Amino acid sequence: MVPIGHYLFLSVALLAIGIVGIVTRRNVIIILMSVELILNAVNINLVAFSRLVGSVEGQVFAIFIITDAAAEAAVGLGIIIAFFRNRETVLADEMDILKW
Amino acid sequence: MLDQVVFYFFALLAVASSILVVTRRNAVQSAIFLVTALLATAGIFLSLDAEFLFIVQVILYAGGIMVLFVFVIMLVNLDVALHQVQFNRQWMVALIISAVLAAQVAAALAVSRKTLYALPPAPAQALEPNTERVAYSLFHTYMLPFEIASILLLVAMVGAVVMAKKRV
Amino acid sequence: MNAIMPYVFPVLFALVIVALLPLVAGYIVLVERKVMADMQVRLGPMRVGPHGLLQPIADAVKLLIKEDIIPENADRLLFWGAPLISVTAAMLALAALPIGPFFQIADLNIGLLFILGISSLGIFGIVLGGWASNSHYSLLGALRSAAQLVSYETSAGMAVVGALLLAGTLSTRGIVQQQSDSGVWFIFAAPVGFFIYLVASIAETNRAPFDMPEAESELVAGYMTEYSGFRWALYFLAEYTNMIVVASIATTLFLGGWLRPFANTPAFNFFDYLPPLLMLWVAGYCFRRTPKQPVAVQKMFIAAVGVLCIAVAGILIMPMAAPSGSFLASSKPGIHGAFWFLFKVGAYIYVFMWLRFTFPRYRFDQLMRLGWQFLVPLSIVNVMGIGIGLALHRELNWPAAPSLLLGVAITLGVAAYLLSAAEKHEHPRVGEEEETPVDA
Amino acid sequence: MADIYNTGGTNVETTVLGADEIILNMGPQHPSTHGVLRVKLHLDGEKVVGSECVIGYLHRGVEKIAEHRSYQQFAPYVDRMDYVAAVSNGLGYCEAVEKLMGVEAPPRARVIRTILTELQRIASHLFWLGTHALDIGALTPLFYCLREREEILKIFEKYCGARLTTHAFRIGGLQYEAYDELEKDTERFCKDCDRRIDEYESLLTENRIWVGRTKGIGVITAEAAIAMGVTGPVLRASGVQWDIRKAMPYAAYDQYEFTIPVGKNGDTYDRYLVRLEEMRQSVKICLQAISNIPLGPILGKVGKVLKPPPGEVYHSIEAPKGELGYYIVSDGTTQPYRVRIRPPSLINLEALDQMIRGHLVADVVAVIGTLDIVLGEVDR
Repeated sequence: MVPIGHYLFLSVALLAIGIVGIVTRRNVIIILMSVELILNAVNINLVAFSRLVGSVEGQVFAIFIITDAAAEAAVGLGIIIAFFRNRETVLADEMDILKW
Repeated sequence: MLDQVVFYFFALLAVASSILVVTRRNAVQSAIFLVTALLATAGIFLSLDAEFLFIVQVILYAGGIMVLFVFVIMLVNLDVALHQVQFNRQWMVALIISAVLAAQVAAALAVSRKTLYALPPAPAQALEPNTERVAYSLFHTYMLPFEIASILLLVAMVGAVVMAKKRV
Repeated sequence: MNAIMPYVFPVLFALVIVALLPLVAGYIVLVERKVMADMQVRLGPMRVGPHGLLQPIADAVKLLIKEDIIPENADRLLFWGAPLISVTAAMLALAALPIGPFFQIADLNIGLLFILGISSLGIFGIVLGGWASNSHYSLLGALRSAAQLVSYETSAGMAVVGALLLAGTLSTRGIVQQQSDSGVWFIFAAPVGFFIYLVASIAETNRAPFDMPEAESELVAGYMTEYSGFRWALYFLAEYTNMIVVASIATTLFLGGWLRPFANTPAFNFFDYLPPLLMLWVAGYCFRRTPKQPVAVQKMFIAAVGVLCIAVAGILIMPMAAPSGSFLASSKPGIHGAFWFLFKVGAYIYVFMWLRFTFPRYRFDQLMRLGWQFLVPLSIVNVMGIGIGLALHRELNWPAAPSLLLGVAITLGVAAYLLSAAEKHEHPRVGEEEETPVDA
Repeated sequence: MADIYNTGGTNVETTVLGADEIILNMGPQHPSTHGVLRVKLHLDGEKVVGSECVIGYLHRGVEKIAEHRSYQQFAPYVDRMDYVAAVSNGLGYCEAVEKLMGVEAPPRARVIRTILTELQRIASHLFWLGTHALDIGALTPLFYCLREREEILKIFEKYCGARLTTHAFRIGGLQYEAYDELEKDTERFCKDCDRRIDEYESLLTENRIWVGRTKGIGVITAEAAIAMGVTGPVLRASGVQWDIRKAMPYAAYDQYEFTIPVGKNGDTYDRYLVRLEEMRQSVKICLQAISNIPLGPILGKVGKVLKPPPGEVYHSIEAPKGELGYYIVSDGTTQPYRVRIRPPSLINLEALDQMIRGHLVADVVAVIGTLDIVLGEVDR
């Protein structure tokens, strides 16, 4: 097995890229995708440690995280569609009203 | 040896396509590179003997969630989006946050280096048979979280339908 | 050296499959055209080669040398890459299929899920191709197919789960082994599951009567409208590979994989003679047609096909004639298994064609309604029915047949209820019975 | 509950032109617009909220050509309008000119005209059935239908040497005497045809997909149909019993027993049933006609040069697609002063917009198919 540190670095790299995406992009869909990247980074950690200690718990939690991601994507995209229908935009900095 | 080649291949693929995800102007292309990143991660899962998670990642993440993303991107008008400014001016903020994060992890790794690297990996058979082990864990030890997750999915489904439904 | 050895056979086998697949797909197209012609009182392709046997090669050459057109405002990267995604996904799925007990690239622990998961990635090729073409027809076709594939994957997956309950394993080889051990193909233990899978697999491969994404009379060619030449051929290859994949899944799961009918009953051992006899019959037909071919080249070609068939028959006979215990005799399950597997896959694909030429096309909303309101509930009930049957058998020690039959009966009851509810919806008013109108 | 085979949105919903509305150009190069029809569809998603037919891609100025040809010379031109039913076109034109001149075709000619026209009606309906089924996605019926149509075309070929644009009749009677085996050929075909129609019915009539695709699609009420001037099977499927063969008999139709099939709901399925039944009735007429073909001359008293007295005439017949009318004005010379043709396809096509509103794109194809239009006739 590749040393565990490598997995951690990979995971941090994906996390950092995801954060950069969230902070710098204006398109909400891409921000959502960056969130998916971050969740993915977490999964790598969980699975790597699961392999290291020889227990499937980490994988089970990764499955829960994927479930979570699915729920998040469904609701998030639903909101985006609703917003797009009303404001004709998907840019985050134009989502500046509390009620529509 | 083979392990390392596989790991570095998939790791490089994942990082490269992740960078493309956040830098492409075109959201559809971003989505495709995200699929690549997710598949690369799935490859890493496979190299870690997590077969079941590998296929869950492929079916659910790449095949399910991302199709949803692509679908939504196509529904919202992209011709307009292409001519808009895609980035706000927060590169500095992003870089600082990333740098801080990297520093933190590096520090943490440096501190725990001895103990972490000393830990011997479990024998290869520890996770065999993978699917059965995961299933057992999921349906015995983590039964309650599993059910809660299914309720979460139900709630999300209802929420998504309510959100996306046309106002009559 | 020893480290490499286990990889040699799978890699060779993979190469053979990848090399042969375009040819096989081409000949499936030819067979489809011939079957279509037969059902439509025509002859079909007859010009290229005897009985059109060289038509696929001529088509392939034509497609390869066609001008490569990329529409003006297309997204070039995705337009270029989309067909590749489709083809790659379809071909990868072949890796876990057991063509006979000896011929398999990889017997994965999660074999069946692997096939389902990888082939579901092919949808990206369709959606992106449609989107990248920058045309309304293509986009509509792409959106339709995205919705359709996602919907029908659900019921197909649930139908597969039903059979997996019976098998107790995800390994493709293990599934067939289980059917061999229990002596019952799962189509008999879970007939409703097979039916659901049949319908869903037709929808998943975009075949008529569910060929919405490419409904030619409405959307011209759906997501493929703007494609031509080699890229179009790739889409076609992917489509036919997908057909092979779903047919193989059905064969493995429900039709006993490489097992011959009544594999456990020695009284039916004469079934072993059927494959060589069938090949000999085809050879005889070829020889009978030989003198009737108009050109010498065609005579030679059709005779060569006959000789080929005789050679295959010889290969099939050899292990049976060889003394028991020899290497040849031990290869019998492999060779005959491959024959039966391919035979069943062929039969399944034939059903696809048959349905295509018989039925009109569903409309999109009808298709979605059929998927979500009939097949999905039914497939869930199917899983429950099989579960009940298995629980009765395993926990309460009921005999296997009645308990499984009870499960099937429950499922059928729900199916009947769903159908009658649909009927009621279809004819809400009383006395609206339709009769051939007569004059007044 | 689970309405798997819902027949779809029949209620017309008017949507305000919104941002998601897209315009889809269907045709003129499209596999199922039956030629060069162009329909501009306004879509909300896949739902049609409006449409415009753009016609004229096949305009050849047939009416104008008539003003520069003698009455005899113009007869072949009408064959080129509805090229699927050339015999009917010819019959309408010949009878219109005969009416203008005040002559009548002899009884023998009229009976043979009836036989050929009814055969042509069957051929036209067969062609319609095949292409309509193809539009809805059933590939196979087309070839069966063409097989039967082939028999009819063979009869035409034996009779006048042409298969498609026959120019079978002549003003005042027939161009050719019937060939010896006309009765036998027709009888053989008719006996066969009934069985074949049952075959098509077994393929389609009770097929759930077919029913789902056609029932409740493209509904047009009797009132709307009359208001639009729709004729032919489309009108009769809405429940209006109007058939010129019965209402104003021409040729020899007053001698034969036949019924006019009518539908109830005016949807695509009813139009399908009505046309199938019409084929059966045509077979019946043909069988009656061949049992008693009177002997005698085939050409009435018309000279070589036709000079109708000044005046005008409107004569219409029941072509396979509906009322085919000829309005001819004569100024006493050898050439018509003006010819105006009322093609059934054009008038029926006008109902398209009303019929497809609220339906999906796929239904547009089904409705265009069910209207049974021939663009050669629409554009003339």
